[in-house]
Amino acid sequence: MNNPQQVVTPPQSGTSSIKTMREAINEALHQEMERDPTVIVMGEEVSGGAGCQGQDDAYGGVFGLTKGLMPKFGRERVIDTPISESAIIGAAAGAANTGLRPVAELMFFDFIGVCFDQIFNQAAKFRYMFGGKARTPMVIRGTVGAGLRAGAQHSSMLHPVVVHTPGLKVVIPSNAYDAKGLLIAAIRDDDPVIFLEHKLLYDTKCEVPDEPYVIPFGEAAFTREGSDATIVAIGAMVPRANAVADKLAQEGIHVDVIDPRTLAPLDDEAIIESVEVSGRLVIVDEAHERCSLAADISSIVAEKAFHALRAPIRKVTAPHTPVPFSPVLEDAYMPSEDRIEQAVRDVLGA
Amino acid sequence: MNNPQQVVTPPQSGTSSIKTMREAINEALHQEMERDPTVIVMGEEVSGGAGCQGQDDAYGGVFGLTKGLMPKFGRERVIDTPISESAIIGAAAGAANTGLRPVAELMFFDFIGVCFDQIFNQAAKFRYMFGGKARTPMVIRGTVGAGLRAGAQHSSMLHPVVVHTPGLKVVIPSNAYDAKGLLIAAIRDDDPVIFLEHKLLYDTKCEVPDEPYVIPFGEAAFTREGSDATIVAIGAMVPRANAVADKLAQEGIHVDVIDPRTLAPLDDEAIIESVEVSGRLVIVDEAHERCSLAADISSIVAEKAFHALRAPIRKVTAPHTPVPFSPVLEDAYMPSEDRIEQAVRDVLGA
Amino acid sequence: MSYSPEFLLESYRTMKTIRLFEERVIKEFEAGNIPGFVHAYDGQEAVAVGVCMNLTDKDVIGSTHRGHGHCIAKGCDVVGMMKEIMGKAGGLCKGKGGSMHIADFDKGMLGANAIVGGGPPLCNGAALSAKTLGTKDVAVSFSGDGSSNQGTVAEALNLAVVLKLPHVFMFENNGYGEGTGADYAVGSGDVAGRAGAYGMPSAKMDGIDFFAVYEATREAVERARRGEGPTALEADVVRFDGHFIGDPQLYRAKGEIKQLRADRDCLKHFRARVTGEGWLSDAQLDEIDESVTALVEKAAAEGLAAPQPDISELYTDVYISY
Amino acid sequence: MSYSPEFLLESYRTMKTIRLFEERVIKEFEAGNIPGFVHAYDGQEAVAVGVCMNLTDKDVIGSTHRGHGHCIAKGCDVVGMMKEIMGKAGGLCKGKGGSMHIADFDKGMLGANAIVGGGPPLCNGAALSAKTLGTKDVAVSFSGDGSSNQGTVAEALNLAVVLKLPHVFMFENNGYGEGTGADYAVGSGDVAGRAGAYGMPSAKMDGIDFFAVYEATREAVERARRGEGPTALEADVVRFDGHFIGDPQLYRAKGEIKQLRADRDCLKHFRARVTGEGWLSDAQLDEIDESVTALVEKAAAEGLAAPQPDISELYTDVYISY
Ligand SMILES: Cc1ncc(C[n+]2csc(CCOP(=O)(O)OP(=O)(O)O)c2C)c(N)n1
Ligand SMILES: Cc1ncc(C[n+]2csc(CCOP(=O)(O)OP(=O)(O)O)c2C)c(N)n1
Ligand SMILES: [Mg+2]
Ligand SMILES: [Mg+2]
Repeated sequence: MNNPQQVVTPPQSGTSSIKTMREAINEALHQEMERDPTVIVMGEEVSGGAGCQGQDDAYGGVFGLTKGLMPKFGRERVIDTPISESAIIGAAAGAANTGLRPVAELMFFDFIGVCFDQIFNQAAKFRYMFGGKARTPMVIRGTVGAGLRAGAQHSSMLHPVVVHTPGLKVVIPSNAYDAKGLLIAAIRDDDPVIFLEHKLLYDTKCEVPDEPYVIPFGEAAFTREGSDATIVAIGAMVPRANAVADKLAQEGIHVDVIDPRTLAPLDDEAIIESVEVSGRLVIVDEAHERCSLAADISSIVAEKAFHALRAPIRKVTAPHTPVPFSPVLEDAYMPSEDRIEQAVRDVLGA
Repeated sequence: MNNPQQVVTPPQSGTSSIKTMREAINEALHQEMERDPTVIVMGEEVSGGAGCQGQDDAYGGVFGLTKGLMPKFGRERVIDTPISESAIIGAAAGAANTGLRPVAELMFFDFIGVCFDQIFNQAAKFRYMFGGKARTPMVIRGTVGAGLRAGAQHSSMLHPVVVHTPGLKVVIPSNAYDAKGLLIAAIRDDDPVIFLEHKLLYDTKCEVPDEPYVIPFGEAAFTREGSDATIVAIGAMVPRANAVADKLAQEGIHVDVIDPRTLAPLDDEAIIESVEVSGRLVIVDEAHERCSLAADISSIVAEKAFHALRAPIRKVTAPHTPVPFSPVLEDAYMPSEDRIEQAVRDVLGA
Repeated sequence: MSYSPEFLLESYRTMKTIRLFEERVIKEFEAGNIPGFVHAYDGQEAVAVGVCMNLTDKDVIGSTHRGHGHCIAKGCDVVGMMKEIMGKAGGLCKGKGGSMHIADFDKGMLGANAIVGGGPPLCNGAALSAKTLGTKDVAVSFSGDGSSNQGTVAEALNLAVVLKLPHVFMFENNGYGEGTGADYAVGSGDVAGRAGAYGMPSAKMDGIDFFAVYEATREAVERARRGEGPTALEADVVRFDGHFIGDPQLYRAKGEIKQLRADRDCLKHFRARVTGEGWLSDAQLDEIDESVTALVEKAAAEGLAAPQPDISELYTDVYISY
Repeated sequence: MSYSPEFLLESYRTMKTIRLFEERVIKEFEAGNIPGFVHAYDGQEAVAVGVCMNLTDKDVIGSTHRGHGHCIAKGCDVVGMMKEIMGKAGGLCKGKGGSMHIADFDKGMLGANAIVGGGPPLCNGAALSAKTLGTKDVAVSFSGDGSSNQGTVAEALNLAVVLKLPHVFMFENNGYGEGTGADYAVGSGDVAGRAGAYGMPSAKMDGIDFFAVYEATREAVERARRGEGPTALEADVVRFDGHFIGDPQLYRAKGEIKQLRADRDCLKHFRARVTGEGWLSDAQLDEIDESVTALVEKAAAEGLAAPQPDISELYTDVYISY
């Protein structure tokens, strides 16, 4: 967890510094808005203070991700909206069709419930339905995941829902370095991209280049390396998987930890190659287990690396329950290091 | 396909007759509304003719599923609504909390996009969030699937999205007999139930008892039996799987065809037992492949029947594309008997 | 008001094209040559054309499930449309969209939409582009009376006011959402008034009167181009056919359609007006009728003759890159 | 109007309970004893209580993310609430819901709702049950100014009119949705008027005036019980605290809160009115203050002392049967 990027090489030239994921995302937004005047940011409280008598940029996003953008780029490009998510996403999609590159914020990604049509039936399908003529270069950023005691309606992952949907790309960074490079890639991408930020990661830090850089989609990162087993983990589960890997390493057990970084496209080759060597796979996914990404990856590996598998694939997921409020229950809800460790021992023991 | 119910035994007493799935569903609604005055039906055009000068019950649902209910039970219990799906589902959920058993129709299940919040964040979570005190006995019926050249926004399956969601039960009948028994079970169930009706099955027929009967949730049906391989198929894929099974049987290859009937709860035991014997599994799912039910079942079997598997599990799904309009493309989009047959031969050959 | 003959001829030609196109679509549908669900626009031509005669190719419109008329009024090629509706190669959307998903971005036609209420939020986006990029272009969304009850439309109305977007909301009230009366489903009984209550000017007009639609839209479009924000318009129109082709329409009063076709035909109304005023002659209009008949014949013939899409098309166009 | 002393005492007691409960919640939150996101209701007490004094246990309400006041006004047990907000065993929802998900169906409290605009569609359902079962009960949904911009709310307003549902929509306009001004986000600048345009009577009132809220609601509730359909009410209120506890509120004018607390405190207003009219004495009110203080103290103490839920609770209550 100290250095989640140990395997990824940062760009060789230029300055860099320790940044939180929050700072890295904010920097990416600043740099892309600077570079490209068609990039706009919109959502609830992305500045804050609209129609109020106190300070502008009072929030800069409720989690502070868009702080400083409004003072720099003005309300015309940093647009506070009413609480109307269908209107927000629809406007972003329509603007993307007509010359802008909107970055729309869903304060909590759970709010896709009130704008899902504009995402899955509209933005995601334009290019196909319209015979290849539509371009919809938009990014939807939203906070996902449990851990902040935000209750059942503000703590979901929901990536399986968007990964299932053709036409959407889905990104979930696990650290500040990836967050910056992936967000810049997302903004420059010509397709709709869902960019999921795990609440628990905003304050995590690592070395991040100051210049803009792009991390291409569909390239997994190996955050730990070893041939005894393979762990695939996403988002906030990556640091947990890394911690388990580090602990096991002290016993001489060495595992690959693979962070796919983008869930659609998925770098299934990296996973399959690792499993071809290790023969043992644990998938850690904070979503509920049914029709999850864990199930998805499991099914891909079970099909494509069938003969390499030396033990049943183990999924470590959230249970088939809403996210409970009570901290003790919420902690038990999330895949823990203990459960991940146990799963690795299980696949090793089998 | 002549007799998809060959393994399920119909109730022993009472009369029965050949009915289409449309008739069976309609009969279930009639009988449950008759039996229980708290059952109501609501949605767009469930009667039709509201505020018009011609006939009432002009549609009885655009596919005719609710025909005859309004004349019999009146507009108070068969409620035509404005085109406002969030209001429809919300009203159904709130009514379910307070003494009614609403059966709400989403004309096309694709319309969950505009009411998804009321389904996944509200109705599905009440019981848990409220500490076990809420009861939400409601059914959401909707048409799913491709095949009617209805285009990208009216042809989705979307069951993975609801199966993923804790708190929802998900049913998809493959024939008239199951449809009636499962719908009656759904209406009597005390949890929210998503009842998915495949467009291509409405006119398919089989012997259906005239009396009300219940098919319990979580019990798969074996529509064909054989120990050489296992096919799991759902909805409109079941008759296709049956046809493949019949064709292979002529070559002496005998396969189990399992129709889970309810996707949540899922009768994974039936599937595992079958695979324990056959060692070979093909899953046919009309949904897109990523995070699909096919992936879900594959991952369950790969974990729980790992040592029994003698070949990689094969998924036969729709591609990762929206549903195309053009008939030739739409036909290529849907899992075909040819592709199912090939997959079975693949698992047998491995 | 006075109108140039070119303007009047073009308006008539476009309305007539829609009429004949739709009549041919109905015929081809009934002959089994068009798959799926098709919603015909005939009877409402004066709205699509009255609106779009105010627009350039750079202005955009967002349409509905009943979108053929909007497409034609916005300049889409009718041959490409016919092929699209038949699901053929060479269709405007390669046959992948179909009747409910025709778009032509080059013409500013942002798409039909099979989701009721799907379009207005998207048109806000186009209007936002125009505002942000300072182009002075406008967006017009078409919605029905039924669609006006969707929450997405309400949100779009409010956002358009808040951001002062150059967006004209055109509500075509044809009295029905499928088989449900607008009087029943619109609780207020007043689509324009309810939309206006979101904080924008609103107006109602007789939607079979091309000139009434044209003038009301002109004002709204000019206002939008001046940066003064959105307007809501409601056109009182008639649905000559079923909700979809094949709809038995049991919910309509006996004789209703016949009477509407006799009394409330926008094309008849237009012809009477322009010949009555002495602006155009019957002969000029007849000539257009003929050439449009030929055009639609050509569209149908080419549509029928067009090949099916290649199966490989199933997998393309999901992403620009993946 | 004249009011019985019992009525006045109960109203005051409930308002005071909300006030002290919220102040204690803020204190416990700041002390780290309450996890998550909490939105305090203090300052708006006259609305919750003015509304709910018109309701029986069989009438239902639907609430928001800022729901503690509604819960207390509807009769929820404050000890159970405090435990819930602390995530403890014995909480009204076993600690699984938290501040934003408190419900008590036995009291007709259908649930707080962490989704803005989530409640009004659900309250239509409760109203539909009342109408269908002929109970004469009513439903009241609470929404904010910000919430009034959600499409779900618009749909709910329309459906309530169409089905003539016994549903009172109470919009509490506290001037802010998070850090965005209502004047900015509500394009029309008029929440009640916009809601009324859906086809129902609407009224605005000063939401710090308990009596104004009570009377307006009484009329609306009576209308609903008579089967005459929904009403939209807008109460002009003040938010004494941040959007959430811990909000630095940089978007508010300097001194704004201080002034609101001085001039626009509904409890002070109530006390002045009832003592001024000679309806109650200061001593009677002081006595209530004391007993409420004790009650809230007890709630906090029991909340703090309560055990954590058993881990097995994670897996229960997803379904009634599965
Ligand atoms: C979200 C959604 N709900 C329902 C439908 C089904 N549907 C298609 S058109 C229609 C009626 C629309 O009525 P209106 O807006 O008045 O347009 P018109 O058909 O009269 O042109 C309905 C209910 C849909 N396509 N999308
Ligand atoms: C659908 C949805 N969008 C956004 C939010 C985030 N959010 C929570 S409360 C709130 C402001 C609500 O404002 P208002 O309705 O005026 O209520 P108030 O907070 O003033 O009581 C917002 C934006 C949410 N919970 N749900
Ligand atoms: Mg209509
Ligand atoms: Mg507010």
